[in-house]
Amino acid sequence: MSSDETILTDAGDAVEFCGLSLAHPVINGSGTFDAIAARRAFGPALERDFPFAAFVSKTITLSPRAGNPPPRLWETPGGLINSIGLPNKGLHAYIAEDLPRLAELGVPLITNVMGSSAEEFSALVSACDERSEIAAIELNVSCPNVETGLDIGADPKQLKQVVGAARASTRKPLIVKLTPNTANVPACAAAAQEGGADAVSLINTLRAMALSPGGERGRRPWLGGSTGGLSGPALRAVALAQVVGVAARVSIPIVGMGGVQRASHARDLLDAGATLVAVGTESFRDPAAAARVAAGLRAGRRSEAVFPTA
Amino acid sequence: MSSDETILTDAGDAVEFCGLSLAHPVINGSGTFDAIAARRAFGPALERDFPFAAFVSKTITLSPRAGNPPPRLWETPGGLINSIGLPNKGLHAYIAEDLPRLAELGVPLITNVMGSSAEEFSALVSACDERSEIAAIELNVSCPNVETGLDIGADPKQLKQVVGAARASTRKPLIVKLTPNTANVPACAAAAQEGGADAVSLINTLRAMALSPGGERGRRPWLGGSTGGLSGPALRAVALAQVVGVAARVSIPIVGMGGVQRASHARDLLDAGATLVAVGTESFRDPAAAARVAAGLRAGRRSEAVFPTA
Amino acid sequence: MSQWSAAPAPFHRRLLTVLGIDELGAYRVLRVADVETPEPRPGQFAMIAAAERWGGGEDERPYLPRAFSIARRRVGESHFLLEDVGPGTRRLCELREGDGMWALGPLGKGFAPPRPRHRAILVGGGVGIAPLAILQDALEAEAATDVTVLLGFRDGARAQGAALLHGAQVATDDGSVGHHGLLTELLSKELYEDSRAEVYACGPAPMLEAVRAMCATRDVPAQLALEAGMACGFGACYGCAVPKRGGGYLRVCVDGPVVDAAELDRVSEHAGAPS
Amino acid sequence: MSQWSAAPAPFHRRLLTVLGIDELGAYRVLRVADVETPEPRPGQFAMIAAAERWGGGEDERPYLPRAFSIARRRVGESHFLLEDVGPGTRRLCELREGDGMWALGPLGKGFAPPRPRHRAILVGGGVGIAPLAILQDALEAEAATDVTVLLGFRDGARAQGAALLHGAQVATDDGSVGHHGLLTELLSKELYEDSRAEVYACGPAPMLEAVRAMCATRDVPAQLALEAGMACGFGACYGCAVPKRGGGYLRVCVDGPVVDAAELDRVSEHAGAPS
Ligand SMILES: Cc1cc2nc3c(=O)[nH]c(=O)nc-3n(C[C@H](O)[C@H](O)[C@H](O)COP(=O)(O)OP(=O)(O)OC[C@H]3O[C@@H](n4cnc5c(N)ncnc54)[C@H](O)[C@@H]3O)c2cc1C
Ligand SMILES: Cc1cc2nc3c(=O)[nH]c(=O)nc-3n(C[C@H](O)[C@H](O)[C@H](O)COP(=O)(O)OP(=O)(O)OC[C@H]3O[C@@H](n4cnc5c(N)ncnc54)[C@H](O)[C@@H]3O)c2cc1C
Ligand SMILES: Cc1cc2nc3c(=O)[nH]c(=O)nc-3n(C[C@H](O)[C@H](O)[C@H](O)COP(=O)(O)O)c2cc1C
Ligand SMILES: Cc1cc2nc3c(=O)[nH]c(=O)nc-3n(C[C@H](O)[C@H](O)[C@H](O)COP(=O)(O)O)c2cc1C
Ligand code: FES
Ligand code: FES
Repeated sequence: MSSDETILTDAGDAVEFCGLSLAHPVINGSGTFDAIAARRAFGPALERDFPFAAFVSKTITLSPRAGNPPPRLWETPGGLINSIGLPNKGLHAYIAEDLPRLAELGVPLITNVMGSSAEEFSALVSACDERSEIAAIELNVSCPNVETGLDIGADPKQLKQVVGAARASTRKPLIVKLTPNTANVPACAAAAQEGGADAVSLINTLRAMALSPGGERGRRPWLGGSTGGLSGPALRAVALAQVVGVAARVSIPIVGMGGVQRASHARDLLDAGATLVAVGTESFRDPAAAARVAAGLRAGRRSEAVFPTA
Repeated sequence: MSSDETILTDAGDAVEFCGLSLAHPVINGSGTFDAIAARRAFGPALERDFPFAAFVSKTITLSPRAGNPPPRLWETPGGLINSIGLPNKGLHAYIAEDLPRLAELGVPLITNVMGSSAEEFSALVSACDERSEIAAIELNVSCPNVETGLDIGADPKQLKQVVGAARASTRKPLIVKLTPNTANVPACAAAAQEGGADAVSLINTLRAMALSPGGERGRRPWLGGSTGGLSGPALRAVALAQVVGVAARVSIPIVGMGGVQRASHARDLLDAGATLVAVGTESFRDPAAAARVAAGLRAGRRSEAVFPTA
Repeated sequence: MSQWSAAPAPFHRRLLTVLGIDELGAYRVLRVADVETPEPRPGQFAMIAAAERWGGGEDERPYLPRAFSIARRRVGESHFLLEDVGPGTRRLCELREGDGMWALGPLGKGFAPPRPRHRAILVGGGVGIAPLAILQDALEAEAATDVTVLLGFRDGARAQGAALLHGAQVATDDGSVGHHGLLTELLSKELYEDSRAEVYACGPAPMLEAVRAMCATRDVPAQLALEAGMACGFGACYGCAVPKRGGGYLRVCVDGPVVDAAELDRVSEHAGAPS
Repeated sequence: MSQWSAAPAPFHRRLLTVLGIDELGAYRVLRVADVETPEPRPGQFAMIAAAERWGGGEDERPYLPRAFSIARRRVGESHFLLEDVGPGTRRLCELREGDGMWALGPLGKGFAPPRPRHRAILVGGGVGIAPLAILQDALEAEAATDVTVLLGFRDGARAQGAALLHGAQVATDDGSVGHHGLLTELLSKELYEDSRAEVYACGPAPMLEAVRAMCATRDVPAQLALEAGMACGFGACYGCAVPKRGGGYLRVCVDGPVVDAAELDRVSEHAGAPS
């Protein structure tokens, strides 16, 4: 399994991923860490102790989006439903205002983009291709198709076409963030690979919903966006199953995520075939969570070298 | 919403479902309660205090199945992964040995069956059709298609055909237990309705996995069946979203389930459009859980009548 | 550094030790040992969770940390005012001396100081009085400003919370203590022909909106400490959105919790304290 | 009703009150007030959970109740022997006098009495000694049978658990107490040329398998108290499967936990107590 390469890599924690060399295998899930806001809250310690080996932006769209009306959050048993609605300042402001500041983080930048069509995806990707600050591009294909209402990424044919269009627009490493809300995730991963993806990342959030407590006795959806996406420990076992399925199907590297709280959870995803792991919701509980995970993996790896079966 | 009928029904708790009149809207999820084993453990109190308004059998197949090798269980945050493997004594022994004893429960019996083809499904359904003890039949369509490996129920076309075959073999109420592991659950519900289903039930478990702790540092799947199904509170919000989606799409009644622990969770599913709710994993924590849920709904309904907005 | 400027928060949650928890009518005052924290600015908050057994309550919750105003600082101590409204606050109310508690912070924008020779009117509703306590401490450290405190509560048990501040005029919905009626009735008296007034308010959304509207019509500058459901508290999740003037949303955790009333068209339903 | 026949369990989990929890070397003995419970048959178990904060431990667990042998009955009391091996047992070890505890049971098949004039050899490993304590009580109530007790532990701290029974010969893996070596070495001595022996065993899977094999070769009847991961404890989930002789599986919770050694080809890896 690719985890063995990870384990046996000479440079201790360093990992090779799509031609990028990362200090360790832990990055952030898109949309779960705002480095610019964090810089204001935590000051220079942010760069000094930056927990992620690469930084993934939240999803960027062509035009600015305000996001969904509140409430945007609902807590579930061991999980969180969010209906944030991908607020972002749009491609051009992102490039003009955010990129220069993100470049100061000193880790490779992965820009996550979402379009509603192959054309939009290639426009976004071409714009990113021109920016030297951007090391790799991640495609968020969980965008609903205007006709079917289903995620573009839920249908292998459609997905392959979108990825193909993006591929044609850049030579930078292309990561496809798969949707978990479909019958055959490995087939979608294969379609992404055929379309020219250099890697896949999974899992995104599971479609979920909550009704408003009290008031009209829960008849109204609680979330301003009506439905939302479930993340956190509650879906960790679903993520692991999907990563195992995808690893068996594709040869490109995998970024595994979903409910990672501790090194042992990351270890599971790596052992299941992921090359990198991403920490998302757990960063909300502790902004330094990913640093704990990376340190734990390091320790684990050492002890592993010493006691093969420990 | 159908919940309103439920609320305004004259006979207090009684609910009409596919021509069956049930004492209240709470039944069991298939495979989560073995009334015959429970009779041995709890004695006559089982019938006296039977918590379910109808009893759903575990999935019955044509030939006997031993089930998966252990371990069969893994606990997750607020959830349970099972890889039981549908052990059952097969259709004929079920009819000969179990049915007569289940008939003594004094509630309508719903027999859940699974085949690997339309032919198998119609054979199972015809056999059930002949038995007066059986009030309704539930089709478990989460059986993997031999070619694609996907659940038969994940593909609307295939599903409609299977349901059609079953429909042709019985006049008894036919419930289709949808799989949640697909992109477009409402489309599958619609296909079931077109195929002739009298009702749909959802959600079944989410595909999930766990790696063995310790030992080889988690490289081996923990479950004897390798992958399993996630149930319990962890997926309640996913179930609610799917029930809302299906209610918007079909006109036949819905049996909602997934993580129901208390009356408020059942209330949410009813308000989302379900006519009945099923309690599954929570019965493991307390065999009388469903009775608590039904009592809570009753109380809730009363107070609702008194304070419309309370 | 002045008490009005905030130093950055440590970039990790810190394990603090509970010194004690005291009853204050319907509320609890939680005291934790907190030496190395940067001095918070009045109005800042922390994200808090019990170190043990955070979870396993109603509906298998809580899971995420919860946001609480830093109600008071004493040498080496931080104080929080708690109202039990659900599984998270319930668990925190169970904390006892010696228990561990996770805290991230101080976070967010605090109150801005009043202009010279102005009069600060502190308007607090329910558990929303918490940030006004540390604000009162700060204002009194600068004898310069004179301070008026108006607090409103639902009932007598909650009105005992008024003891967190001093010299407060109190209003209760049920008339059990002080003025029988709305806090804004007290406020309008205070604002009557006072051109030096500046309002500092925190409380339930309807109260904040009434205060905002009253101050707007009378051109009285007002700072409002907002609340919102939060997952992170440091700008990462975009979950704490509140509609801002002229469209779009602000993030309560980083653009607030204290905002200038002028930044809002109105205080929306979900932007206030539990009531 | 005789102590060897089991009455049905109440058809709901019952809220019991903790009377106390005592240290016993590496183990804890949990005592709960349990008046209305039907008298358990030796070898039966209960499904147990803390009434408060069941959850929020390691990996946000526990969620499901846990299975524990009823280790002893005293008038109006049930006793359980606990070993902390994970989040569920850890939470139960935290229970204190007055705390609430959910219990469902007594559940499962217990031990069958020895035949007249036979000699009962009780063989327990680690926390698996629990059901042998109540069995010893029952056997001694019938002076008829004579009883030999052989207990094995990993180390000295665990060996203190031997005090739960009396007159026990002890073996430890590290030699810190009693015989330095395997429990089965003690057992083979006892079985030597004794045609009246009947074995009652509970412990880790490898120990149970060694006992089963030894008894099989010497035609000594043996009853084994098995364990397995359980979700329900009353036959509902089919999760507690253990391979049985001639193919297929038995459910430990309803076909066991006590089985006649002859029902198994071998004791499989997951069918024993934590070790
Ligand atoms: C900046 C700031 C400062 C604050 N300062 C204080 C303070 O000083 N003292 C104080 O007592 N409180 C304070 N609060 C409020 C406090 O954070 C909340 O009361 C607390 O988070 C409630 O958590 P809970 O689990 O107890 O209740 P919850 O169950 O979370 O319920 C609280 C409210 O959240 C909603 N809700 C219900 N269920 C859910 C769910 N599953 N997911 C999401 N929302 C749900 C409902 O509207 C409910 O009324 C502050 C909040 C903010 C944002
Ligand atoms: C009939 C019966 C009687 C018993 N009697 C006693 C008794 O008297 N005293 C006593 O101390 N114990 C007894 N046990 C064992 C006891 O039930 C277990 O030790 C307990 O369930 C462990 O729970 P935990 O949460 O502490 O540990 P867990 O974390 O559940 O770990 C226990 C074992 O389960 C596995 N495991 C680890 N993680 C998971 C997971 N997420 N999901 C599923 N499995 C996992 C591993 O093999 C681990 O070693 C008995 C068991 C049975 C079946
Ligand atoms: C609040 C929130 C916002 C998110 N925003 C995005 C996003 O903008 N783009 C995206 O591809 N994924 C987004 N995600 C999904 C995460 O990147 C990740 O796939 C998912 O949360 C599972 O990981 P976790 O359980 O560790 O959080 C978001 C998740 C959360 C909780
Ligand atoms: C141990 C176990 C066994 C199950 N067996 C079946 C089964 O045989 N047939 C079936 O249709 N569903 C089966 N299910 C699914 C449940 O009926 C139900 O759809 C699911 O568990 C969600 O409900 P819950 O969260 O309340 O458990 C099983 C679930 C569990 C936990
Ligand atoms: S709470 Fe997460 S962005 Fe404000
Ligand atoms: S534990 Fe559920 S069947 Fe045995």
